[in-house]
Amino acid sequence: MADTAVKEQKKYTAKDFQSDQDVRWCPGCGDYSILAQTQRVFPDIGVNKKDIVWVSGIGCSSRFPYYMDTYGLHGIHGRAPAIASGLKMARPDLSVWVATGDGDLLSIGGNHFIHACRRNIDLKIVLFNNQIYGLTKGQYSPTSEFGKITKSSPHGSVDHPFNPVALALGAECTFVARTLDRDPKHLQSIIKAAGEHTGTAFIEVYQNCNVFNDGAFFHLTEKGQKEDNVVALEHGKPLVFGANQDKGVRLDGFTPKIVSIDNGEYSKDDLFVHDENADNDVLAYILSRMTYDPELPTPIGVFRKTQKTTYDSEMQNQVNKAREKRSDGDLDELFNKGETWVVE
Amino acid sequence: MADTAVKEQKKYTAKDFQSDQDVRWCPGCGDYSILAQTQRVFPDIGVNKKDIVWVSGIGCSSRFPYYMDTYGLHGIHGRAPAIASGLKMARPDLSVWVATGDGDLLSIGGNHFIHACRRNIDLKIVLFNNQIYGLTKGQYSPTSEFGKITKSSPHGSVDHPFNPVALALGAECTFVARTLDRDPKHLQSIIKAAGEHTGTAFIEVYQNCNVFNDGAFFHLTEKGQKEDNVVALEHGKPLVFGANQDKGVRLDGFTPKIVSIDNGEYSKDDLFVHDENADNDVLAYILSRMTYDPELPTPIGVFRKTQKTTYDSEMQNQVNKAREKRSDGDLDELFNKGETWVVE
Amino acid sequence: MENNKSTKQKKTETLDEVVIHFAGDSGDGMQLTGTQFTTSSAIAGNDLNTFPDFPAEIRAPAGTTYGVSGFQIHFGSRKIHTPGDRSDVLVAMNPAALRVNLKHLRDGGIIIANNQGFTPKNLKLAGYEKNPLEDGSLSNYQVYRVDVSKLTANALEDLNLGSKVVERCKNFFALGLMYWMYDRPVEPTINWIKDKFKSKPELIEANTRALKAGLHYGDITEIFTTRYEVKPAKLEPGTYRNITGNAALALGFITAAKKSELELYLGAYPITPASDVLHELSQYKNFNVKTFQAEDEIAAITAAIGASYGGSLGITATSGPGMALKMEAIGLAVMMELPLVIADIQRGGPSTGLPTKTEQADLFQAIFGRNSEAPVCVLAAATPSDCFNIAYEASRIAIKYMTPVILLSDGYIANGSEPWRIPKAKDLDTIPVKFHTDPENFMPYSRDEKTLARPWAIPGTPGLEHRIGGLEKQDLTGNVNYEPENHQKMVNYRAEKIERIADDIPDVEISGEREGDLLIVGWGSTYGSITSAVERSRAKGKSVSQIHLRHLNPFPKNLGEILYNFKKVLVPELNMGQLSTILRSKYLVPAISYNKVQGLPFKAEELENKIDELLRG
Amino acid sequence: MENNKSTKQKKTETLDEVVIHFAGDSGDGMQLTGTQFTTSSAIAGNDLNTFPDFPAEIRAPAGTTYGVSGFQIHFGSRKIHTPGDRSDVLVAMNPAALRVNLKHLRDGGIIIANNQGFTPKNLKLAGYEKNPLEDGSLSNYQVYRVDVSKLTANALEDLNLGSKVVERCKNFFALGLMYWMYDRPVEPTINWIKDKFKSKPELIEANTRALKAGLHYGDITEIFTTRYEVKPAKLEPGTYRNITGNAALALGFITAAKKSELELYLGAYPITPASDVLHELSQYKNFNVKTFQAEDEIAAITAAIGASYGGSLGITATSGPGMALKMEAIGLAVMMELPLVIADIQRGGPSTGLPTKTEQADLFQAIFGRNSEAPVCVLAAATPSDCFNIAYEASRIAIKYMTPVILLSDGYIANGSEPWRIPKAKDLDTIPVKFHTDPENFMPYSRDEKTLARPWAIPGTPGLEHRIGGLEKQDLTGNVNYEPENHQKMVNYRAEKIERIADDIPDVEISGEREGDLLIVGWGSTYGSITSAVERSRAKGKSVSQIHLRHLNPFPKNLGEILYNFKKVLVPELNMGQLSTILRSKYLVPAISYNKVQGLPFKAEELENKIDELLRG
Ligand SMILES: Cc1ncc(C[n+]2csc(CCOP(=O)(O)OP(=O)(O)O)c2C)c(N)n1
Ligand SMILES: Cc1ncc(C[n+]2csc(CCOP(=O)(O)OP(=O)(O)O)c2C)c(N)n1
Ligand code: SF4
Ligand code: SF4
Ligand SMILES: [Mg+2]
Ligand SMILES: [Mg+2]
Repeated sequence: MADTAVKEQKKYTAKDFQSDQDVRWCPGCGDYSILAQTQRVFPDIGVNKKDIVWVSGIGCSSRFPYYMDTYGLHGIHGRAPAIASGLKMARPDLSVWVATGDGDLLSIGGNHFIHACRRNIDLKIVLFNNQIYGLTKGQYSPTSEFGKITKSSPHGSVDHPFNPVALALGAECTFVARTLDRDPKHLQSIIKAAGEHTGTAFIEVYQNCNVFNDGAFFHLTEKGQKEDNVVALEHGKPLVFGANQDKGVRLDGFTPKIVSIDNGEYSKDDLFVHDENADNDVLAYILSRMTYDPELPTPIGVFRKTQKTTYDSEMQNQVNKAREKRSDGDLDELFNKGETWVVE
Repeated sequence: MADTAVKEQKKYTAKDFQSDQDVRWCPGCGDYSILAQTQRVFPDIGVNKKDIVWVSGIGCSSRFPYYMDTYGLHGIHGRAPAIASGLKMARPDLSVWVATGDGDLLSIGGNHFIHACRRNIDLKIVLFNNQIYGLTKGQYSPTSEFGKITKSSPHGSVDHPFNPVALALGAECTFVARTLDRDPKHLQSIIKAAGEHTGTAFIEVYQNCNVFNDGAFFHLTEKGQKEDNVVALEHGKPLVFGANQDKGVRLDGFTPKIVSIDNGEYSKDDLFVHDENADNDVLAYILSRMTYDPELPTPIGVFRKTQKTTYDSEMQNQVNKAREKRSDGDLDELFNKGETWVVE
Repeated sequence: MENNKSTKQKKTETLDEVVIHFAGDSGDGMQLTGTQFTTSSAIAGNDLNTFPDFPAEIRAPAGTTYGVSGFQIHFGSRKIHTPGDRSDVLVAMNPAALRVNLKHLRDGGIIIANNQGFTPKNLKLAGYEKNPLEDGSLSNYQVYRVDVSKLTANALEDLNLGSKVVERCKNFFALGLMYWMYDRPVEPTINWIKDKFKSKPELIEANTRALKAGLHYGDITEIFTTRYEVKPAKLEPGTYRNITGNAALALGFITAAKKSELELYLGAYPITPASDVLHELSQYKNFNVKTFQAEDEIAAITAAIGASYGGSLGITATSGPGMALKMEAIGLAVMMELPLVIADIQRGGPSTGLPTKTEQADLFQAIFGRNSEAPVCVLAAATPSDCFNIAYEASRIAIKYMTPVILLSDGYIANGSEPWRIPKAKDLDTIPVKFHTDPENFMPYSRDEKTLARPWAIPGTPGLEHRIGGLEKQDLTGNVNYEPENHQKMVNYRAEKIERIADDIPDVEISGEREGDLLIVGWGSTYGSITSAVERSRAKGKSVSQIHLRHLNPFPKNLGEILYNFKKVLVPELNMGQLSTILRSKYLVPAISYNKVQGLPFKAEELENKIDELLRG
Repeated sequence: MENNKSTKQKKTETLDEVVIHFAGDSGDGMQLTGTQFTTSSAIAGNDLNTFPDFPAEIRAPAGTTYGVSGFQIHFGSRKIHTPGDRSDVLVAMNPAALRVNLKHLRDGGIIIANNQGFTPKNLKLAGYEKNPLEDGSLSNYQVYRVDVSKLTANALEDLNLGSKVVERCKNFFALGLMYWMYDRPVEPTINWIKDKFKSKPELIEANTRALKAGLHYGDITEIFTTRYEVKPAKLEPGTYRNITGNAALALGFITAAKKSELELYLGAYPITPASDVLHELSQYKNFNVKTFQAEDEIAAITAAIGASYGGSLGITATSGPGMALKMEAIGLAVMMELPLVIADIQRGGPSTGLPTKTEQADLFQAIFGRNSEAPVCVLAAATPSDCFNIAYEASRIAIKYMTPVILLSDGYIANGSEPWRIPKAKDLDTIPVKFHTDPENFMPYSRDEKTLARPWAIPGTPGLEHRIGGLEKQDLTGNVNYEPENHQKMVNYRAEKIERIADDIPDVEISGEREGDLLIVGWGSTYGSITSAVERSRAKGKSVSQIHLRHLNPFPKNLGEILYNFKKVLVPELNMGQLSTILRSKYLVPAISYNKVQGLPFKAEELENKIDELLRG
């Protein structure tokens, strides 16, 4: 990302990232916060505006690029990771971000998503997970809970949901994180962390759709509830949570269990200590499985962060090497390859 | 599967499952063994021929249905899981099997695959993983190793491969197994186990493509090599392997390590004990991550097996309930729903 | 019965037809108001036609022009074919509603404006510098400024409801006022309110009071001096209900399934304006209907193919971009010769285009949009209620000919509604289905002599185990076959099978003389506009006839003959000339295209002008 | 130089043209044999045309009919347009090869049969009850039974090679014999062997010996009494190489990229017969070419769109089923107005169809196969070497007009080959590209007055940050816009932009008189067959002219005028009449279709007969 570093002295402000377009989400939509936090933190990612591209698919969330005063491409439903991949391969110098929804990325776009992860192409994928199809007015999505009643499932959906973090891990993603629309600081820090990662960075943002799925995450975002339901992952730190930081997560075999750390039985030292860049992703996977468990707090933060060659840079390397090693593209030589003969 | 049980007294033999079509794979192809073992073990799965359907996509492997004397549908590239899903939803009484390749299932068909897993629809998916595109004559596939030189990657592929077992687990698959084309007994047992599972059953079969990727799995299948490179998973048993059954796998934290069990330092009791139906899939996930590790033996067998409501049966239940509860489809009532008026 | 008769003496004028446009913020309940007015008008015996005008945004900020939600109803004592070119009355709850819809109000038309909606903030949001109700800019219209919000609040004063709740009742006030003005029965709406708010008696009271307040306001106040009467239309006797195209489509499919004794299986992925087909059908599980919300359009259609293979009536519903994704799979169904109905509810394009607007530009895609020679039957619905017939017809053909059938509808008729004369189930034909069961000499690709259909042999049938797929099949056996002659034979069969459907569909009916100066050829949702325009032109004595195609591939057999009997042929389409291209090619007639690609239906007026021009020139 | 002159006196006959078909098992090296014969004939100065005939199976069991691999070469002293309708010589290494190819051998043609291949087992596999070499069934032909395997073994006896290795040299024996018979230079092949087996001297020796043994066998043995001479053709002077269509396509794209100074980006998913475009291009990374093997066709094209957006020349290559999957994305490129070339190497369909066979039935799909009004430019290559030109032309138009261009080729010319006169790089035009950089009044959807192209403003350019996408755009600003008039305007612009390309392409050239009884209109790979048939008919004195379209949308401007000058217009196509449909519609001419959908090219003979029939009737 060195070549895209801001060269001018001028430091951006959030305002520099606001485009001239009217923001047209429903009043109260969680997307506003994601936009605001992104605009706030983007001056810190150290990339020149001209070198940033936001690519999206279709959905409420996919309108995001219109509102960022960077380059933007509002694609077709589900294909943002593929469009962004092509762009990044062609232009490894750019900082390429994907804004997408749970329908866009995980329903129609699921394949492009897992392949982007597998290839470790240097994209930042921000999933606005509202567990619903917003733009098409309220059908259940692949992250909606089993039994959900919506327009398309009047008797309750019989679909089991994906666990996006587990899916990303299973697909070899090198940076996997989760955050909340209503936790601005945390959201900012995660966006920044993704920006700093080289390789596919996946951020799941729990986002409130106040029109079609209001309150889906209130237990994780509202005062009085969130304290007991969320555990923030911090690298090298034990998993502590609770209003008074009095609870922790401990491993029983491979099964996380909640323990009290204020009644003397357990202390912080007994807890599961988070390690973002463990040798393998098993630890992250165990954390991912806490997600839908009603007994356990939901982890937010960076689940995993690891280094691996990226697709775009390896591809560029091959081109560079070929150009060094072999004649740099002489057409006549190319045309005359192989058996030729002369007619006089 | 009760309604599809063989009703006649007659017990099938392998021959009953051989269709009248010439088998047209290359001489020496691993697909022959998969076919033979399937035909051998199908008499034991207890389903009437008329109630079995093999669905496939496109690829060498996808020719499989032609050779089974059951119902068969040779679909289009990548869509077998979706076709099979529709069939199974419409006809929960049938036993629906999918024959597919690593390109078919994991490249173009990746999305349908992970969604089938997530929904836990009662399909048996048999992946013929030869780590290559056979039918299109030898391009690398999403399971080919990094750096592989093929027609489409003359300078070596820069794609990191999927780990199909990890991917299936991350996508919530309820039955995940791996076996080898050249281990007929094991292959048969795994097919049988899949047939007995209710829900999405995924079998990865390592298959030799002797034309375009010969020997890809010889270290796992050939005498003198396989003993040290394969560990067979057996429910409730410790992970022991080696020519003399003198080695085992032990967990160091979450990291599997090889230990000797004949030099007195460790015994079988110290080893990782396999549990197919553990509470969660973390154990299976740890095993899946042994796959590409050159230091560790590759596990074969059933990684995971768990029960969850299936999509097709829940869907049928909703229909049944609606028919019990509400008038069973009276058209006149339907037409006259809501506000009506009479013109005389 | 609640008496809606004036106590004071006011003038009553009789009108043949009226167009009212209700418009306000998304949250103002205009769709509900329009629907209630529709029901009431239907019960009053009028013929009618309606169209909702949703904003593209889910819920835009209040007061913005792009957040305006509207509902237009056209009712009359004669046959009504469209929601109306221009409105006679515009009910505008705020300035944005006025701004957006004024251009469609006829000169001299009535504006009912909610005074309280015209706040400085709202005026600014709508882009008005001055209040148009005050600056004289509306002098061409009859403007009525009504304190809708305030009067509603007054009426509910003693109920002690929150101000938000009170505000939400104001649409019933406006509705009441319109009921007074057009002398509509109020009882249906009162009953509706009672049913809707069963569990909330305070809302029953509030809404009923608001409705009556509006009604009495018209009666009492001095500002309205005229009431209008629109006599009942002469309609075919029967029981009617109002129905949208998408709802009619759903009922048509259920009926076809029931009449063929098949299970109905819908594979669908949500997309505007097709999602309602999924929503509707998912409610009717008691009809042995299974609906699958797939991961994408490809899964939706391939799952439907799987279901058809299993012996269900497999269908799928989508719109343009989703349709494009289904083309490869349609080819598979063509090759496997299985019944399948693909409903394409067209919308504005290309690409994502104008998702909430209408267009009829997928005809080429439907007929030609697949790799290689993959002919399918293509049908199109003409009106909202015709969607019922066309769904049934598409299913019938799909089953009888073992073929995919593409059914074209569009956003205009999908969301629009009109009265539907409810059929009696027993009067509808059954669709005979015979699964093949005889293992003796079973040939998966043998053919019915007449239809060329192959047998439908479903899994579970003893002795018929066989394999089919997307590779070219050998005649009779269905085995994979690459031989040149066989391929030609099968290509011919597949083409011929579709051609033969022409023997099984009615001749197209001509409205007007059988020969003359001008023939108008239409298809799809333009039926209403064309019919109105032709009626008006004929009333003026012009030699204009009309045919409307519901079968687009193959065409009715008498089409060519009709075309040759006219001096000129005009093909009006909401595209750049797609049917016209096909007609010109097939019949070598110099058909003239008249095109409009604006996301909007034709106005009858536009067509009338075009007709005049052609008959002049 | 190795002297290939006969020592004995044998008769020499001079021929204008010859067709040889080499056929054997997949493992028999027939492709190699054919390629070598091709090179040698080219060096001998003949014009030529070749076609490989791969089995559909990857590697079928030895001896089966479906495992037969063939290679046909047509060479002559005059202009050669096709690989030949019928062969003059059939080299059959086993009975299956004979069985499959006999029907294409002309009456009286020569059969060279490898005696050792005609084992009882092989005869049975090929479905012969008796040995056809012995039962008199081949009496219509000149049959030469040669102990190819045995004689090869004899020649290599003292080399101590394994029998498998020896067996694998037998194709060189057959090649040598053919070299003798048609007096071809052997040196090129000897050099090739030397180079190929550089590291295996024993194989150099073995293959060279086998080759010479074949050569000498012809000379010495009594059974061959005649040699044939095919004089050099009059070809345009220059340096030539033999090239397949797919290789030419790859070179054309590289050239366009180089001449426009753009990076070439191919997004592709393997599919027969398009995969070779990917294989070829992936070798040329030193030309700043990036190739991406995507997860599917949709990812392939959308990645190419992303690359074009980033300032590369984005292209994709596929065949029918993959093409169907790309349609939605092409619509996006139409809306975003970015350069993009989509190469469709057509194959037999519908659905998976006949993947290894040829067809030209994707024209409809290319022109019409998208949702809504999404016009693109469509071009088609006429011959293998024309693929070079058409790739360059497609790129030029895509860049200049900021539009997707669909390029149609097919399995026949993709795998077929012909001599290509190698251009000099410096003689080729550059393709000017100017990325927009000026932030002053930047409007992403402003337009070039002449081409209507919008500016190409790529990320990384300071001050041009802007957003584009698939929703309808406002004129000039490119902002999302749903207004009716704007939509119509943009629809018109997109249509007009494609129409204007007609100003920028050459008139179609007519071969023959400018008016007359019959005009043949062709497109794509049928060029060779049509040309041969027309030449023959004209030689017979018939009034037949020919035009061949490489630009299919828009058409060359002079097309209509030409069509009207002929009494009859015949459109031969390897589909059910697709171009014919479009011509009839656009020009209202009663074009007559002549169709063949058998996975095979036309025979010149078939067309000649059709011409006769039309001129008779
Ligand atoms: C090919 C295609 N299929 C379907 C659609 C309709 N569609 C638009 S957005 C969407 C899903 C939106 O859900 P999500 O991605 O969760 O985004 P949200 O609106 O919730 O932010 C769908 C189904 C489309 N535009 N294109
Ligand atoms: C839509 C589409 N794209 C591409 C192809 C070409 N194609 C056929 S099979 C195949 C991949 C085969 O690989 P795999 O699934 O691993 O099967 P294998 O042949 O190795 O058994 C491809 C790319 C096709 N038939 N259809
Ligand atoms: S529908 Fe939901 S997700 Fe979409 S803008 Fe409205 S609140 Fe946000
Ligand atoms: S190409 Fe490979 S996978 Fe295909 S049939 Fe041959 S050996 Fe088997
Ligand atoms: Mg969502
Ligand atoms: Mg494979």
